[in-house]
Amino acid sequence: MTHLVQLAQLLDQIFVLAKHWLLGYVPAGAQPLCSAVLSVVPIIIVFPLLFAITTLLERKGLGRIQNRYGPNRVGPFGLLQPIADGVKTLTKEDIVPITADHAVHFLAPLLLVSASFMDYAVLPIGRNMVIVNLNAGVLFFFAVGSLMELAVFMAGWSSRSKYTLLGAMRAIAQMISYEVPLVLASIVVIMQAGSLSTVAIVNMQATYTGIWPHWFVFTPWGFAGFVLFMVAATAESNRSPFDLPEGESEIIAGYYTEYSGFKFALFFMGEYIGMFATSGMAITLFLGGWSAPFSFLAWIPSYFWFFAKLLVLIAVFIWVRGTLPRLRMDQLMNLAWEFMLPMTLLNLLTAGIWHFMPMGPSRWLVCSIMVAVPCILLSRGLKHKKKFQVHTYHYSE
Amino acid sequence: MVGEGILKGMAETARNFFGSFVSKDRLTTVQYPEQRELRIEAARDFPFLVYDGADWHQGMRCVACQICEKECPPKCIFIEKSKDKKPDANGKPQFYPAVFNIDISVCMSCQICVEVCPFDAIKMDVDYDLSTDDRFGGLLLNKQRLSKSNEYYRKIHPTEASAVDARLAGERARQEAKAKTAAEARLTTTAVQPASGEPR
Amino acid sequence: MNLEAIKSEIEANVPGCRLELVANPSPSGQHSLRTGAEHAVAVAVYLRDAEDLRFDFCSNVTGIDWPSREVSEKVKVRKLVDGVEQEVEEIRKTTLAGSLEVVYHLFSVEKKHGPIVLRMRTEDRDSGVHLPSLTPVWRSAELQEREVFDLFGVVFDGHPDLRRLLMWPSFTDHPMRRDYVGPDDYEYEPTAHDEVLRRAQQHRSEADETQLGEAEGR
Amino acid sequence: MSTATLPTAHFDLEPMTGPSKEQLLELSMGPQHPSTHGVFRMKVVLDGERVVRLKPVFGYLHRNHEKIAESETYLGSMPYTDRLDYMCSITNNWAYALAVEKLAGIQVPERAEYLRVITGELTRLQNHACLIGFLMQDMGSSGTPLMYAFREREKILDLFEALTGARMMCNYMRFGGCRVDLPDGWLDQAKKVVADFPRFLDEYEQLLVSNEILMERTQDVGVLSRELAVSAGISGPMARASGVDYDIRKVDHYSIYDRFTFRVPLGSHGDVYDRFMVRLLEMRESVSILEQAMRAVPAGPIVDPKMKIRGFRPKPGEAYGRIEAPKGELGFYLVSDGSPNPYRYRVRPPSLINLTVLEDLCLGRNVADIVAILGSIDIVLGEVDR
Repeated sequence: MTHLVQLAQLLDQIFVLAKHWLLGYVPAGAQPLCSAVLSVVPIIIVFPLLFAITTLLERKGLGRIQNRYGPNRVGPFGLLQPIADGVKTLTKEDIVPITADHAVHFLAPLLLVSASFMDYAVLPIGRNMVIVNLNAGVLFFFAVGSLMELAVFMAGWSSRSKYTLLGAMRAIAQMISYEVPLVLASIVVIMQAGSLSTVAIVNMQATYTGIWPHWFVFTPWGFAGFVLFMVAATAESNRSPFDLPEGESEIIAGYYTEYSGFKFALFFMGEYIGMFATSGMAITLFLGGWSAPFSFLAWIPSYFWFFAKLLVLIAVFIWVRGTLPRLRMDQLMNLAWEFMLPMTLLNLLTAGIWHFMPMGPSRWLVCSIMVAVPCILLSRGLKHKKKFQVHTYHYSE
Repeated sequence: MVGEGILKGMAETARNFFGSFVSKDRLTTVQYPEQRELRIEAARDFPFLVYDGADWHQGMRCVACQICEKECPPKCIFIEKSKDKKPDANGKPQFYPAVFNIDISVCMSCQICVEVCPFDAIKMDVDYDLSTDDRFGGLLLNKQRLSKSNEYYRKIHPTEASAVDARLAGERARQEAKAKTAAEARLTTTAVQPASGEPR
Repeated sequence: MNLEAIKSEIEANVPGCRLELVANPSPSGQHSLRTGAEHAVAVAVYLRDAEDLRFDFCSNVTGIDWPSREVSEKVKVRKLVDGVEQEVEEIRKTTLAGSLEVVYHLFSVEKKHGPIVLRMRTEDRDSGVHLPSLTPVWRSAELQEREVFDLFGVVFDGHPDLRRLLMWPSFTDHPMRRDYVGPDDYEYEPTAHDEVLRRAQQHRSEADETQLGEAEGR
Repeated sequence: MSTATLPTAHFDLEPMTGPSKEQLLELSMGPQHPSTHGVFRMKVVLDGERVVRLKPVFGYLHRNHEKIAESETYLGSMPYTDRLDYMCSITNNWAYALAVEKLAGIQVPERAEYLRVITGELTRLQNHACLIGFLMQDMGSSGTPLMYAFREREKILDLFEALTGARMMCNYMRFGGCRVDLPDGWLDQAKKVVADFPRFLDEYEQLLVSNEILMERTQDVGVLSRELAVSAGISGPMARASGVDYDIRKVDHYSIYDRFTFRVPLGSHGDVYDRFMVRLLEMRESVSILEQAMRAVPAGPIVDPKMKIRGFRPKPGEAYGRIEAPKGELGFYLVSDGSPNPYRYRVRPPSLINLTVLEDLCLGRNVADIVAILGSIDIVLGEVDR
């Protein structure tokens, strides 16, 4: 039995141990640098790989949702499709509009990709597996995340096209608006954990009562916070139904209309990497990070749980994309400022009350009501204000 | 409640997602080069010329009357009439097309040539794997490439072909009967020698 | 709907207006009313607004080109032939002036009847091609009159936005006229027809030459 | 009796108030654009994302169909009509055949009328299903409804192929009837497809009708008033969504539509949502017509035996024949001078005329709405530009 436990621990920590073993061969002076490289390189390899797999999963999943096969021509079951896509984008001509601001046009995709990679610095993807355990990890995450807005605007502005300009305008408005509920939704967790460190937040959730974990999502404010966070995250990562900045059918491809070849692929990748990062943050904040969903499953390596949760969230993203039409700009803004913002503020209040109420069912009841009733009232009110309803039709014989 | 319609829609797409794995009715894609749909008898794409017997030149039904050339809406048929005559399947001397070209990159598969042909000489093919990079060699079909046997016609359009065959056989029988009576009449009137050049 | 009755009703209500009833010999029996240009708008407004007519739905607007043509008819003329007056058959040729005709097919959504066919004629096919626009009466004529202007060259006075619809702005001719000859400057799609093929090859060689020239010019 | 009832905002070339010219953005949507349904172009002047002016530009697919038809025989134009509204070739054939039949006074045998109604209503089903799919695609739902529509359309196209030999360019009608008779088993197969169709409609309604995002995107967007719809000659589902009770199947009593009981759904708001819903409801009525028609197909000839395929020369005269095509009133106006070619051949394209009000619907809305409004008008550029 103890052997099994040791084996499980070994498996769980195998990457950490391997890193330390490798560092043992490095002179002491170079160790910090080597340590950083050894932490960063796997991230730079694993997440683009995940991106490749996700593009395939997305196309296959959308295909199945739409009653098609999806890509199945390259390799067995189309598994090599991402490689074919990569080769295609690499070999395509890189077209830069003659009037474009060349330097900015060139820098925008690089900035987007590097910004989205920087997010991973504070994401614990397994037990003891985080690049830097910053005291202000969550703050760092959102600060770096807002660099992506800059990249998007650079792309839209430098292309000197009307469509990209419209796309950039939309992107800026949307991303800044949704940053507010995104941050506010995560503050409830910080209040509860009393720390901005992502590692501390996960450690707090990685304990169990019986078989049940202490994930924040299993509290009323945590659940509301999670849903609000995910909605805002969808908007932040420009995913359907909030994909207005690229709004395919309206403004061609939005801010990256004028990009082609590998720069286009970089944009594509940056978006996905950013989406993984925000999903990873949602997992860290609400879904217990790398901790197992049941105590008896804790023997499975921690990084497995992180990626499993990530894939589930990606699947939900794909599912939503396959179902919903896109919102319009003003509606998107209304949602952010009239629904998301009040709800996140209320949620803050609820979290505070939860903190000061004694343990027990009364706390659950009060907090659930505090979240659910305003949500229903607010949404009813908004729906009523706009008078949306299924019309009735009469017939002429 | 807001979100109800969205959830309904999500349920519907989920149903389709799982349905596509179990129900043939939902996943209808035919994966083309490996799988092919059954040939539909009525299908049509481009015209071909029918010949009887074994030799395409000898058995060609077309008599170069040029009706199809005239009636073709996009004018994709080009015919030159022969100077001499050759015996057709019934042995009757007929003109034949010296040149018969169909430009299938212009043809719009409307089947009007088939409808107007009084000799059942031109019919619609069902062969659709025709893409080529050779504009003239591949898509401008000449007489020889256009000619296909009556057996082939029977294979691709069985119902239609049997009706045509029956009609042609009827005509042939009528013709033979007529020839016979004419010959008999000649016999009775002259009774000198059998009519020369009687076919077959 | 009795066209005669409508005709007299309009003539009674639109002062100074004379309509011509154009018979249609085809089995369709869709006879039409021809109005002069000066009263056209008044007639249209009456057709649209009159209580018993209410032709509020202008379905179809189109033009017809009638080029000037020679009509030859045999006439018997009394003539002095060799000093004797005789009845001689003679072929007399008259030239009918050409014109452009605009046809409106009107229906009534309210009364659910129709069609009534309203026609107008231009004076000739060169300069007198002006007709009043009925777009202010029926909005649906807007694009269709533009199309008639484009393809036939009828100028509709009072049309709010008379531009070419289908051809490009710098195009000068009117392709739907009977005497329109297409320019011989497009790239022929090579075909089976020898004549066309010859022209195609000629065009292609010309194009090659110009391309070559451009390449050398660089 | 004045012309003042006409909306005039449309013709004001200068924006009345608001930002000066320097602050406006002129955007050319099309001819290559993902959601102009072909090579259609709109010159849009934007203030931010608000539309202050919109001018449609036509003609990128112009091939002078009418001129070509005037140089062809009457029959020779039939396959060309397939290419007008290439989504529904059979109704194009039908309208043209109807006009020629009026011109020459040809009677159509009863069986042929039934075949026409069956194929015509099948065409309507697949057109409306796809249109709704395209509309949702324009509003960004990643093609899911479109793919469901295509899945069903495939079944109908298979029927067309089995009957006419082609999936889209059917070339099915002839003057005085239809070209070919039903093959064995076709009717059973068609009955099965039609019986399955309501299930797909239920699915569609589940997916779309009460979706909040869809309602938000489409309700009170692109409102077309009843008066403007009539004045601008809007026809088909678009007019009926504005409450215009005008269905040519009911008004003209053409073919044998009098024999079937069906209802005409009418909208009351005239917005994009109504245009989408009216089409959805119309499909249910079409299914009912199809069920009635397929029960009662009589035996008999499928084409007027007096008609010869060649040498058709109608007497001089003219005729305007129209049908209720899926996109609206599709009319053909023919003038004969007694020769084998029509002297004048005119198509009344519903898609083009429904575009008359595009600017009126889009003014003051924003870019995302343009796409939804254009999608709800239901245009096919083969017909708009001819």
